[in-house]
Amino acid sequence: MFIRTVEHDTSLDKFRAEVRDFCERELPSVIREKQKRGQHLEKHEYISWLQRLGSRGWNTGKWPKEHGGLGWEPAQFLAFQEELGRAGAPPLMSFGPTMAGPVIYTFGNEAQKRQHLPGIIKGDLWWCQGYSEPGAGSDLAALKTRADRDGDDYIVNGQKIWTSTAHWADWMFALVRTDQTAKKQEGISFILIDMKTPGITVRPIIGITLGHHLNEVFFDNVRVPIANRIGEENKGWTYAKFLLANERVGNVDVAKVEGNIEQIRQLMAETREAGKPLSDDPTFNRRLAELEVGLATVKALMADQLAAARLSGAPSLMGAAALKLRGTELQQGILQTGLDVLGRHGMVYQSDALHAGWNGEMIGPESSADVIYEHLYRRAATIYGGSSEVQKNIIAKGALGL
Amino acid sequence: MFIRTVEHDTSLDKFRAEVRDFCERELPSVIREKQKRGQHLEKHEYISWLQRLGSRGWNTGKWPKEHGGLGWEPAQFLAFQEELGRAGAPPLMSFGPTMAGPVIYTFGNEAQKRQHLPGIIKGDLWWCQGYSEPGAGSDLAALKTRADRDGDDYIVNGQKIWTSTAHWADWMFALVRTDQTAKKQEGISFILIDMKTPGITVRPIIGITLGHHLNEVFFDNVRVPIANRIGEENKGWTYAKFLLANERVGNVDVAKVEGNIEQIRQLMAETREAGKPLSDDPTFNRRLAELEVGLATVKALMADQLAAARLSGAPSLMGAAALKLRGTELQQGILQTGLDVLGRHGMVYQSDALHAGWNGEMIGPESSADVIYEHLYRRAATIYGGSSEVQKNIIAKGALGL
Amino acid sequence: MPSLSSEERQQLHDSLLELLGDKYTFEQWKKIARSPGGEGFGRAEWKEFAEMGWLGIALPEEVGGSAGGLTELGIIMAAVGRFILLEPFLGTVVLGASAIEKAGTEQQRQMLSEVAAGKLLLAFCHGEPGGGYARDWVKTVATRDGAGYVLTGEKGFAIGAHAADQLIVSARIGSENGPVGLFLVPRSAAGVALNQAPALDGRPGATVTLAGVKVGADAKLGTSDSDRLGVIDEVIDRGVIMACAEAVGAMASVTDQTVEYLKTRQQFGQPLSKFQVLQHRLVDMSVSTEEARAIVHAALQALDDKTRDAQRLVWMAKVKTAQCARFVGGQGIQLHGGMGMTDELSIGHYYKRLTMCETLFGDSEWYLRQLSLRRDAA
Amino acid sequence: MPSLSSEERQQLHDSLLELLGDKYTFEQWKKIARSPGGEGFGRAEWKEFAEMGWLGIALPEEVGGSAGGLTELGIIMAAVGRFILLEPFLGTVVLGASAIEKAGTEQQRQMLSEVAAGKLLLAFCHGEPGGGYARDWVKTVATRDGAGYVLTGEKGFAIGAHAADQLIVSARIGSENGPVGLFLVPRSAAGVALNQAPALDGRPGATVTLAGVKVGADAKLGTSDSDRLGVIDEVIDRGVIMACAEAVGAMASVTDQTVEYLKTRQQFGQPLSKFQVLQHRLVDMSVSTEEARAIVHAALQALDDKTRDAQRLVWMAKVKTAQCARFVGGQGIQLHGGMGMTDELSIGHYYKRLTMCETLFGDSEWYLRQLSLRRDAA
Repeated sequence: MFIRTVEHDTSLDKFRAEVRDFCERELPSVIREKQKRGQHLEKHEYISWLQRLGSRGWNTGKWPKEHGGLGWEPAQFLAFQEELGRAGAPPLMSFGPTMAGPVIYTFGNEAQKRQHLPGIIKGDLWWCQGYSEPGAGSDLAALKTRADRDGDDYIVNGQKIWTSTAHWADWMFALVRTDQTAKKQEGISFILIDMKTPGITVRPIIGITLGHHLNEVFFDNVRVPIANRIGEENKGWTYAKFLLANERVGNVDVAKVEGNIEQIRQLMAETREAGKPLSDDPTFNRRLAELEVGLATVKALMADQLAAARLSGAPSLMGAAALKLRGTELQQGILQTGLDVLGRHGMVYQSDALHAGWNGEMIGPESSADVIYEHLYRRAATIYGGSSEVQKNIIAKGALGL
Repeated sequence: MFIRTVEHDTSLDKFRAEVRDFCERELPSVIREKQKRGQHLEKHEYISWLQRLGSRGWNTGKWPKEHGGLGWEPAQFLAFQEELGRAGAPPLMSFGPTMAGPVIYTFGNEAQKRQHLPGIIKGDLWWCQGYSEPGAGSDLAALKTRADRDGDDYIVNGQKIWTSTAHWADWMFALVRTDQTAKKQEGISFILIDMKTPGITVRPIIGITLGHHLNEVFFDNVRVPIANRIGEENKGWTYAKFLLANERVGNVDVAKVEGNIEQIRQLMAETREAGKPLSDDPTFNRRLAELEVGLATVKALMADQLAAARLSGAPSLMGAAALKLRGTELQQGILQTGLDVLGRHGMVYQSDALHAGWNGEMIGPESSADVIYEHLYRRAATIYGGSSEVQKNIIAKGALGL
Repeated sequence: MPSLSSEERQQLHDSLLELLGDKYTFEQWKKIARSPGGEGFGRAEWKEFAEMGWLGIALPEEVGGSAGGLTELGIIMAAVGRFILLEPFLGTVVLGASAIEKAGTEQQRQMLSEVAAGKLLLAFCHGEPGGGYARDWVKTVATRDGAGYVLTGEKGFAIGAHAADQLIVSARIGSENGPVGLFLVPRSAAGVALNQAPALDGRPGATVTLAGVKVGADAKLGTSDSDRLGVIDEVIDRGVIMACAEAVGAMASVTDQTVEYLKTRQQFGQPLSKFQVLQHRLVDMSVSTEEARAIVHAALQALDDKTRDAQRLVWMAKVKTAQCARFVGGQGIQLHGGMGMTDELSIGHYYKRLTMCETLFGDSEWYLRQLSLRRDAA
Repeated sequence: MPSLSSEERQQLHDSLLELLGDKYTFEQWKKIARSPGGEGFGRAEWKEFAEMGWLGIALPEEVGGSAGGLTELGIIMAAVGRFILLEPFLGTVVLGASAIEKAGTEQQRQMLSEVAAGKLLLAFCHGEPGGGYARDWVKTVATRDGAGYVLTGEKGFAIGAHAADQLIVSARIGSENGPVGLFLVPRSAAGVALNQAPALDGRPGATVTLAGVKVGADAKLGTSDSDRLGVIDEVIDRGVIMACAEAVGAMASVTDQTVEYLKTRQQFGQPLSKFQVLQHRLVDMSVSTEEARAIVHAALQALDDKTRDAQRLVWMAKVKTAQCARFVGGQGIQLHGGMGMTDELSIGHYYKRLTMCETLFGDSEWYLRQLSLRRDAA
């Protein structure tokens, strides 16, 4: 209890100022404007910003220096995220820097590191995650997409689903079955797939948000060099779990959550009940206070996990699960509060307003469409990265020995 | 949906007046006074009141006329409970009228009816329930207390636990194992045991309330006439389940719940925060409103179950389970609110004040000790009569076919 | 209050489920909802509902209705919810018709026969920007203009306003401090401007700007100039309880769908329905649906019986139903996993509709506040 | 702020668990709590804790303390919670000592050496009837009497007041509008009347009536007559965070005990711990404990670092800890079934102590209100 010391680092003030200054100068006005309106970025807009961050090494600041990172302490990474959030910059991309990258530098060979890490560091390339399949959701290890050896290649056949931004991706890291006879966790390999390879079809899934974010990805005799396999054949499950722990910590973007709370506070100020702003309403203020308590708690849990990750190279599977549970519940709670405000404007959802060039007349506060989009999108927060139920199974088994 | 018609019966106004008038005249002032102060009744005080009710047949008003009841419609029974509650009368006793009685008149033989029903109707005799055992809690059917035939008697050996008011009881209805080899539900019989029989030892369990309400009951070669068995040998589980459905509906005493809300409302008025009564506090008023919504919902569910019981002789096992779940949650919610008020008085628990003759000085509102007692006692509401978890198992299997 | 017998209610219920189960499949639903350039609901379906007698169920016999009670209308709305029907029941049959019935002259009430026949669509345009859920916030003014009136003001978003023949608009008569009256305004009248937009659930509607809209003397519902806030209160209460009834039907469907899905979806070598945690979640969904059903039923009956506590029960039903709808809708998506997140499956649409029902006319917190402020009314 | 290294903290933690696990068994606990005519805690134990250096952990070295930070005191309070120690840590070491340290003169601060040595018991008597959780509600008056004062007023229930050597009493100096001062009042002083009673958790305490209690000039903490509400605020905040630390220890124990119980309790042919619903419940208990631990730790550190948001973090920690304590304590009983309901098992006593920690100095709703009222302080 209360044993670990997390140093209180005032030296970060200078770094914070540097990030602020950078955002001031480098954040393109079109992105700034879109972020402010909650509009969605085009891929090229996003990439142009990630490349600017990459020029400072900031996409991967928390990576160890030996792998091209800046070796940031947890506190510095949190400070970085906070400053980005305050500057209205887009959230960091996690597929490369948080998910693919650490697996590659921890388990990959030198050639793979040389090939892939620079692109992630520089922010040039877009990654996606090939985990879920139609028959393998909570039960991820039940995946069926197979990779059969043929000379120096694997021939990949099968299907992935719920693949976020696959339609933008240059590369996919994927789990495939390389041994059809082994026990389910033991026949899986972790491979990197160039999305331009013939035989890959990406089919959009329109979400309840009405947006296109998710995809189905079909593999029809797709040739992937065996050299693209990370680590040993049939040991992919180990790397997958390592990645999942990182993913789950990454699922909780504290700066984004903080930004959401600020957004809701703003909505309350802009919305009136019998002429008086909701920001005067004690019930709403109480809820806001409770959300702030939730945020402070998640930040405290996050600080622990980042410290653990620094000490042992990765967050603990249990700690990450707990953080993911509470972080995503908080996110949903915030966005539910937003929706409760918007009911007073008739719960209008002008999803077209999320795209640049829309010139309709907004009903209700400017951020309405963004808040509803986020609300709907984050219904999945307790599903993706392993559902809340799966997280609890993990903790029950791993931490409580049940 | 919304198909059944529950008739709106204004003819009850006269009956209500009759009950009010009766309570006015017949409720002994010592009971009235104790009830007002939340003090506990002695057995003889309780019995004297039940006998007065019995003189009108009101203990068993909802029983069918053919068995000595008054054949009340559900609405009349609810009205009766409400008027008792408002008059400050003690709650109805359930062991005889709600639990033992209906089993006896439904499954018992003529001799048993003649022997036992009049005592229940008149309110002369106190019953207790011999179900739970140390090794059989949620898994009630795992009970081990055995009854072996010896001539015209069973010889009962074993132990019951958590037996409410066993120390007051004249009779116990009990589940005992009469076939040691059958599957666990199939070797159980339902018998009536005279608590004065040699070999019975009642040992008090002091609860977290600091009160004596629960007991262990030990059976050491206790002779029970086979004639005291209800229905068939080894079919006791059927009668037990019938009784449990009645018990679960009875677990939710709507008048008592209504009285609790009134008590909390009073506590709020008597408690000040920086000089202002909590009854002016919007958060507490919001909670009160939410409790009232809960009460209205439970009443609506209850009306359904009573109507079902009238149509088919017993409430549905599923409906009773749902009612018990929500009714007990409501009860706990109300008493938690009471505790939240009492925190402002230092959460003092003068449990001695629950007994007549205490002449200390009360700290905080007069009902403090009663509210804390009830709060602690009702922690068990989601445990007794089948825990909430067991109720959900019942619904999952029985209603949803899972 | 006249109302059908239990047997007649059962027949009504059965005929709703039979016809809708047959014709209003989710495939059909998608076709109607996504019809390019469509109004977001089916005109042909509306006509058929009229022929079935559903639109006039609670209307007087003299205008072609069945003189049923609100309980019967509730049975219909529960079916509307069960199949997430897109047609304008709430705006036309519930709100619009009851405003005309309660406030209209004998002659105006003749319009109800067109409602029953499915030939007249209405929208109730009362709430205004800045008012939130407050029921007495009316800034729109109807100044006198000869025998008629000129209406000026802004009305908030109302589902179905884009397609209504007549808008029922509340406005203060004479000046901004005048009594509140209700006016029939043709959607096509000069000076009426609509900003059409979809709601969260995709259903189109519009905000309405009234820029000096001239209407005749007979546009005002009723003849007197007395304040109609009391009628508006009753109309909104009717909307509240019917949105609750709709939600109850939708919740029942979500629970059924989720039970079925978990029984078929295999994970870890067995159906998901075998996991106790998910079983208990389904139980909570089922019990929540049952709670809402019970209290909505009690409120419908209180309205039909005109008991003293009817309004309070309606508000309580709204609180409970909204809370249950939030839980059931959310868990419907959660337990469907990724499948719950696509626009192609019905579950997300139920979630959205439940969210609408939850917040229409005020959410649970708002009614809890009202209940605690008006405790003396208990 | 001086504080121990992680290694020293670990040693402190280990020594607490070792000694208490060995000596302060639940059987021993019952003996102390139920000792006829006893004070409700162990004098011998208190002496031993003093010898271990636990009472002076956060006191200055010059009075025999270890000059540790609040984080170290928090480690001790977590152990106090884990074993539901009955001794007066909160009243004496946390509240009483910090009041003297913050407000006392150099000479008065010498009393702290007696605290560290376990020879002086204190009670902080500040709250009054009618004040609720408000921190600035002081009606007790200290009128001047020569060089000294005469105290008149009533103080609400304070655990441990029955056994304290000195009561630290807040009172308005001069008149009912005067500045609030803090006074040392011997419990045995003439005019002090105690109404002794047990709290929910069975620990004795008392309300205090001061009927013209004469004290000397040196009874006032400090020499100036300036208002001490600021100090009182800090003292209460210290009480808040230490009650939270205590709750965290108690929650950890409840979770552990419940996990162990379910692993051994057989029902339906297998240990209860095999039921997924109960597994997830235990996970929620464990995660709740972890949440409280994390935010209490963050608040302790903020206090030690004297950061600007320290008070706000303390209040947030109280909100979260209270909510978690309610859940964990309640589920501890629920999952123990009937066993949770008896006075003979420890689980009910943990429940009661958690309830006390939850409400001492204000409950979660009260702090949520304060947080929302003072958002500008963020």
